[in-house]
Amino acid sequence: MNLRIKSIIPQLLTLLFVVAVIGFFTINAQLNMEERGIDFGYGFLNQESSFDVQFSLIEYDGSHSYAKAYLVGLLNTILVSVLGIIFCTIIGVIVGIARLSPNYLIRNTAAWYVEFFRNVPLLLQIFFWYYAALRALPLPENTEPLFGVTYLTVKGYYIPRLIWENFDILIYSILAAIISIIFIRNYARKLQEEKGQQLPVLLISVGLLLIFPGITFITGMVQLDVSLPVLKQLSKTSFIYAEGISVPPELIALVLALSLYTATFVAECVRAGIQGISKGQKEAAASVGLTPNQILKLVIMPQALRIIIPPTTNQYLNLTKNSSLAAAIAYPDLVLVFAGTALMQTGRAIEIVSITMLTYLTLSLSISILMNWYNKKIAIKEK
Amino acid sequence: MLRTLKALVYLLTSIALLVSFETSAFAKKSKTLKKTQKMGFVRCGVSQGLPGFSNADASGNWTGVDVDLCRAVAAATLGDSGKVKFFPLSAKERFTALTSGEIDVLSRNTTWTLSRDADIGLTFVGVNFYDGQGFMVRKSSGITSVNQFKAGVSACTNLGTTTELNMRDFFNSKGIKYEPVTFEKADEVVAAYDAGRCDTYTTDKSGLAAQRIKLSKPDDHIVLPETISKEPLGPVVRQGDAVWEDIVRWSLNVMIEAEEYGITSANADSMKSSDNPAVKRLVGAEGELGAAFGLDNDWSLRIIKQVGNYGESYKRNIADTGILPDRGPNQLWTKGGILYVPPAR
Amino acid sequence: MSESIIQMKEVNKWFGNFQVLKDINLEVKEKQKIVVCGPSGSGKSTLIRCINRLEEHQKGQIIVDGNELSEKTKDIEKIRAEVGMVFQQFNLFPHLSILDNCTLAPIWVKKTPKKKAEEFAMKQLEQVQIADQAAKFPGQLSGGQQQRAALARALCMEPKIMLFDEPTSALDPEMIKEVLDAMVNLAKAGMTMIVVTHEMGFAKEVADEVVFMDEGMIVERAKTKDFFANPKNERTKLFLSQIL
Amino acid sequence: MININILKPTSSNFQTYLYIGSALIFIGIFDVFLRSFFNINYLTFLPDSLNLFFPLIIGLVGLQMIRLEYSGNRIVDKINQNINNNSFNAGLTLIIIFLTLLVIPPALDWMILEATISGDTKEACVATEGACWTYIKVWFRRFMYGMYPNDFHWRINTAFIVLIAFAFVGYFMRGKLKNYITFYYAILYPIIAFIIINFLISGGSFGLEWVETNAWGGLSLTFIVSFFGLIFCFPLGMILALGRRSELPIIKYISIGYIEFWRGVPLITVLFMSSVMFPMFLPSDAFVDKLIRVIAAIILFEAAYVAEVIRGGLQALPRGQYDAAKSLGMGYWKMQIFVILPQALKLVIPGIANTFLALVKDTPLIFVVGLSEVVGMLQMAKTNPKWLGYAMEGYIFASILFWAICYAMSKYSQYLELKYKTER
Repeated sequence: MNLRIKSIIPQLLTLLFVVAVIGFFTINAQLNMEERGIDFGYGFLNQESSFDVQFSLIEYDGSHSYAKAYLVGLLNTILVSVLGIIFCTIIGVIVGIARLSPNYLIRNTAAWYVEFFRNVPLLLQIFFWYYAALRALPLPENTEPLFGVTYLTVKGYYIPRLIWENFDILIYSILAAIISIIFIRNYARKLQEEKGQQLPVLLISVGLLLIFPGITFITGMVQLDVSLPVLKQLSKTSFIYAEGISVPPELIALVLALSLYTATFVAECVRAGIQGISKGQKEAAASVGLTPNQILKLVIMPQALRIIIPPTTNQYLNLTKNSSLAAAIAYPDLVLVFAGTALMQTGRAIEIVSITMLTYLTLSLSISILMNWYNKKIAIKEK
Repeated sequence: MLRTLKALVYLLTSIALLVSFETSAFAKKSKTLKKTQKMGFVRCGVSQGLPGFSNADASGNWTGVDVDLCRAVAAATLGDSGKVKFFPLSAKERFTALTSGEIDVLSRNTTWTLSRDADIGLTFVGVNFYDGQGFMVRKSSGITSVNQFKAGVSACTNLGTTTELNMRDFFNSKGIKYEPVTFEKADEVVAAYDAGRCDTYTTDKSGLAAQRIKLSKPDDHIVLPETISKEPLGPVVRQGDAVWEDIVRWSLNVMIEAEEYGITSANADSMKSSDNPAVKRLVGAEGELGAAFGLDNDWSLRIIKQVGNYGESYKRNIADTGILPDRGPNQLWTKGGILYVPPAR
Repeated sequence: MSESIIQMKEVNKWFGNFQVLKDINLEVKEKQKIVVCGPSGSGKSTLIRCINRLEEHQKGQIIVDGNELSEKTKDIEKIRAEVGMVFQQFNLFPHLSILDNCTLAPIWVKKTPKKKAEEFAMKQLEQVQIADQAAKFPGQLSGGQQQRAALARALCMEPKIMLFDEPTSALDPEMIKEVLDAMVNLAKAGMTMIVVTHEMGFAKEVADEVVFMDEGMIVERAKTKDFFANPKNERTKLFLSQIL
Repeated sequence: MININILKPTSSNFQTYLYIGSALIFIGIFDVFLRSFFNINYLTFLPDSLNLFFPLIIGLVGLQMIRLEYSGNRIVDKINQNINNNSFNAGLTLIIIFLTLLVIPPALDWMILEATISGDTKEACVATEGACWTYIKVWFRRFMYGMYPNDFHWRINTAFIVLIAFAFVGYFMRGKLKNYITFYYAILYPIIAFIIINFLISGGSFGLEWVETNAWGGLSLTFIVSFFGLIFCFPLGMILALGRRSELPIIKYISIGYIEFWRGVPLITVLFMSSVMFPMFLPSDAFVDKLIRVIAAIILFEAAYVAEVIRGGLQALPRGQYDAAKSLGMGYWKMQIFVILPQALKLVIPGIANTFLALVKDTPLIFVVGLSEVVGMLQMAKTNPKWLGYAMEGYIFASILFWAICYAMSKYSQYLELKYKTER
């Protein structure tokens, strides 16, 4: 009895405290809103937004609703996060391996990179790339082509646009290739189990992925045109490149800064993962006659990935959250489009900020739940 | 344990007290006024730096017509035009700051629109500057009219303003595809335009004029003649405090009416002996105009003496600084403009 | 029978400036069981690690089953597949079950069908008496069980030679016996074995010859009985007096 | 194949190879040196692509020629071991050396040789191609003190000196006083700090003029925000960590909810909420300064991260420690304070240091809600029409500044980690 009271009272008090704090805030908010004639509700989401967004992945203009504007922002956030994740992984893996290189110069260059980029605030790096580095680029009319057909200018990076004909057939052919790969994998496994023969599954898969769409090209079912950026004069002194795709400098700066910054953390994860595997594993694998490639594929990677993946996912999450700094350099992400312009036009601060926060919260919680599940699944079993 | 319990009870009762105090506090006198007088300063939201409207110099002294309105309210309510605390706000923050109670007056070249007035807990109290949206381009571009814009043009502007909406209407009506590049701070917009990120910079014409003289070589840029919208700019207050709303409204009206009757900061005192009862009312020599707001009778006199009339304010901040020497529509109705305010009586 | 399966001639090796192996000459015939002993740091481990080229020697010749080991040796994996090794720290792959540990190399190196490999692996596991643990993961087993699993893993490649690098020194006393028993069984089955160990009881029971090393040199090599009965070298005597 | 064999040295002919190899490497490096420092290229007679790659090829051949294990020459051995172990590494080595050579001259030129630091206006910089450090010089006080009035900068300086002095007091606590060291740092010091900052920097009494928090800024604001952030997020994080480990379900789930919420949202939205929306949640006549609200938001936010770090430490402690403490008859709080927390905290020092580092690196974010610490002041200075076009200098200056602070912090945490590792 005594014990139960001892455990109930502190819980009750904490609960009361939390309820009181939340209650205090909600009551105040209600009173304030009532007094100031503000109503609360999410009906505004269906209203016409009547503002344009610089850059959108889906069809959008001001005649669409605020809900659609939200979607535009969310997709832009996802776009920048995905690009950032891809690049930070590439850089991070290279730098992480370089930090373990036997070459003194490479090791130290990598270490220097990590120490520098990790210790400078991300916001400063974003500003640097956007306001200092990309702003120093030439105007479109003065730009020398990069790789022959692309143009890096102060107004953006202009790249050729691909124009597909019968794009759906291409998709079907890729789908067909994937299905046949699944069949071949199964067949290869059976073949191995029964006869011991091993098919070069990876090679066959890549081959199929090239051949199937390739056939559609050769037979002329699918055609691809490239429309190159062409200099277009808007007025006496102002030019742009039309016809191609324009990647806005805001996106470039953001992706650059996010991936260079996050890569330092990924590199440390990779380094820890590789260092976490004892030399004995490699020797044992070698002693039974596995080739270096097989050792890497069958023994080192499966173990290293278990160490690397969880903290790296955390870094990916951080990158996604950090992409909200886009608002500082006019990249139309969720925070800028929705918690910025839309909030401004509707004035519904509480509703919009709560939706924004909830979006990020859902994103990161669902990924971390997925990660926990994955970690449990791959955890090396011990006593 | 007992002690924590006591503390909690104390906390809860204090919260309950606060809440009950809140509900019973519908006093006759303006709550905002009371709070302002208690704090000893007017909390006024202004821009982060727009010459002629609200701009701080290096030592933190604010000037501009928007700032003068804040000062007028302070002079009326606290007796001293210096008792203002300025909150520099971005366009994005301004309404939230006002509705949340961070500031009590928003005097930040804000356009009066129906949806803003009706929908989001704001009340516009008047117009202190009639404006319209325009475009600025580099002179070297050879563009002299908005009709010369071509598809693909990129336009820099402020985030979350009516400008953004007007721009869309304008380009849509012309059937031109354009690239909007929006920044939160006006300075960033100008810097982006200056660096060649955008072909044109669009905002209220007064703002263009003000920003143009801030540029390194103002003569390299021109403001195109066309005006694409109506932009009545004026001070805003929160909904729900009618008396405070009146105080701000009439602080503005008094400044305009003072100009109409020729009362200036220099001659305000001597005007007490004027023959015109309207003038006498304005300088507090006749009638009881302040009583309605819970102010003394000298409130309007203080505004005129400490801040000056609208004409003085305009001349000091906008004309003399070379932003817009011509008053255009912002001239009294008696002189061909559209400034017309209800009589103070 | 006369042909030696392992030949080491004038083998030298340095770690930086430190010479670990000095002019090692050693021949091992098929089915011979040799125990290598000596104080720690004497180069015993390096010696046997040179045999499957986990360490590279810098001077001299090592010939394993007719193949010379050198930089030019291609397919070192083929030689390694013939030479099984058991390590002091077991070195089982923690992410694979015991059975998968055993079948990994047969499947990938010898291209054995999975089913066959598994059958064979189960046999080997039965030999070392841990068939019931096949589905478990290394982390779930005791040290002795792990070491026996490691032995089974090596045997699954059907090696011609087995190398043991102090297989019992990381084990608790009660587990040493179960590992040694498994090794004795293996010896009785006729495997060529080189064992680095301090277990002199094991040496007496199975070894044909004992090699004593000190400071990177082979100090003494003798038939087991002679070695223990009347060691010739002073250092051997000292070592034996300390260890027995 | 034959080619490579020719290039391969043996111990007999090594001397000759060494001379030729070194000469080739030297020629390669010298060529790049000439190209980048003096813009001279002697090889224009070669085809373009060969001309470009000539130093690399010749250097690779040279390195190949000196690659011999245990050559006996100590320097060559070092080179071979460290930067020349195979052709791939040799190539990378050369590329890094060449890139360094190519980058140094322009960087040096821009940053030092052609740079200007004289004068007080932009005009001083117009003539040169190099960096305009005049810009930093003119704006230096703003970067350090924000819009704080120039005449009162001594107040900020004094306040920080006094604060640092008080921070060292604990260092000299000896004997009986030593028992109160935690109390001093956890409770007394924050109070002292608040009083000092309130009276000295904020002013308003003792004849000191009141300076609004609006005017605070620059590096001093960075310090103030991080300082209070660090001091308060630690105890809060500790309580949350204990809460999350608690056996009482309500406390546990409230803690989990709190931690997961704050860890799931970006700081920028939290700051926005605290700076413009929060007054909506207060009684209409209450007023809390924006700076305080922002600092509070940062504390609440970072505390969740600190809590997770501390929880890691608590989890790492063996069960035996809890059992031992319980067997001595200690209650929950006594056990935590005297047995568990001291050990757990030692374990997580590097993690906490990393969180603190993150906090310092997050302070520039207050810029988005209108408070201008260094980065904010930079933005302001950069968009000042009189100084347009010198963004690069400003960002480099701020990067070095932040790098120095954060690097020092991370090195110190590594030192602490090492120290406590040996003590265990």
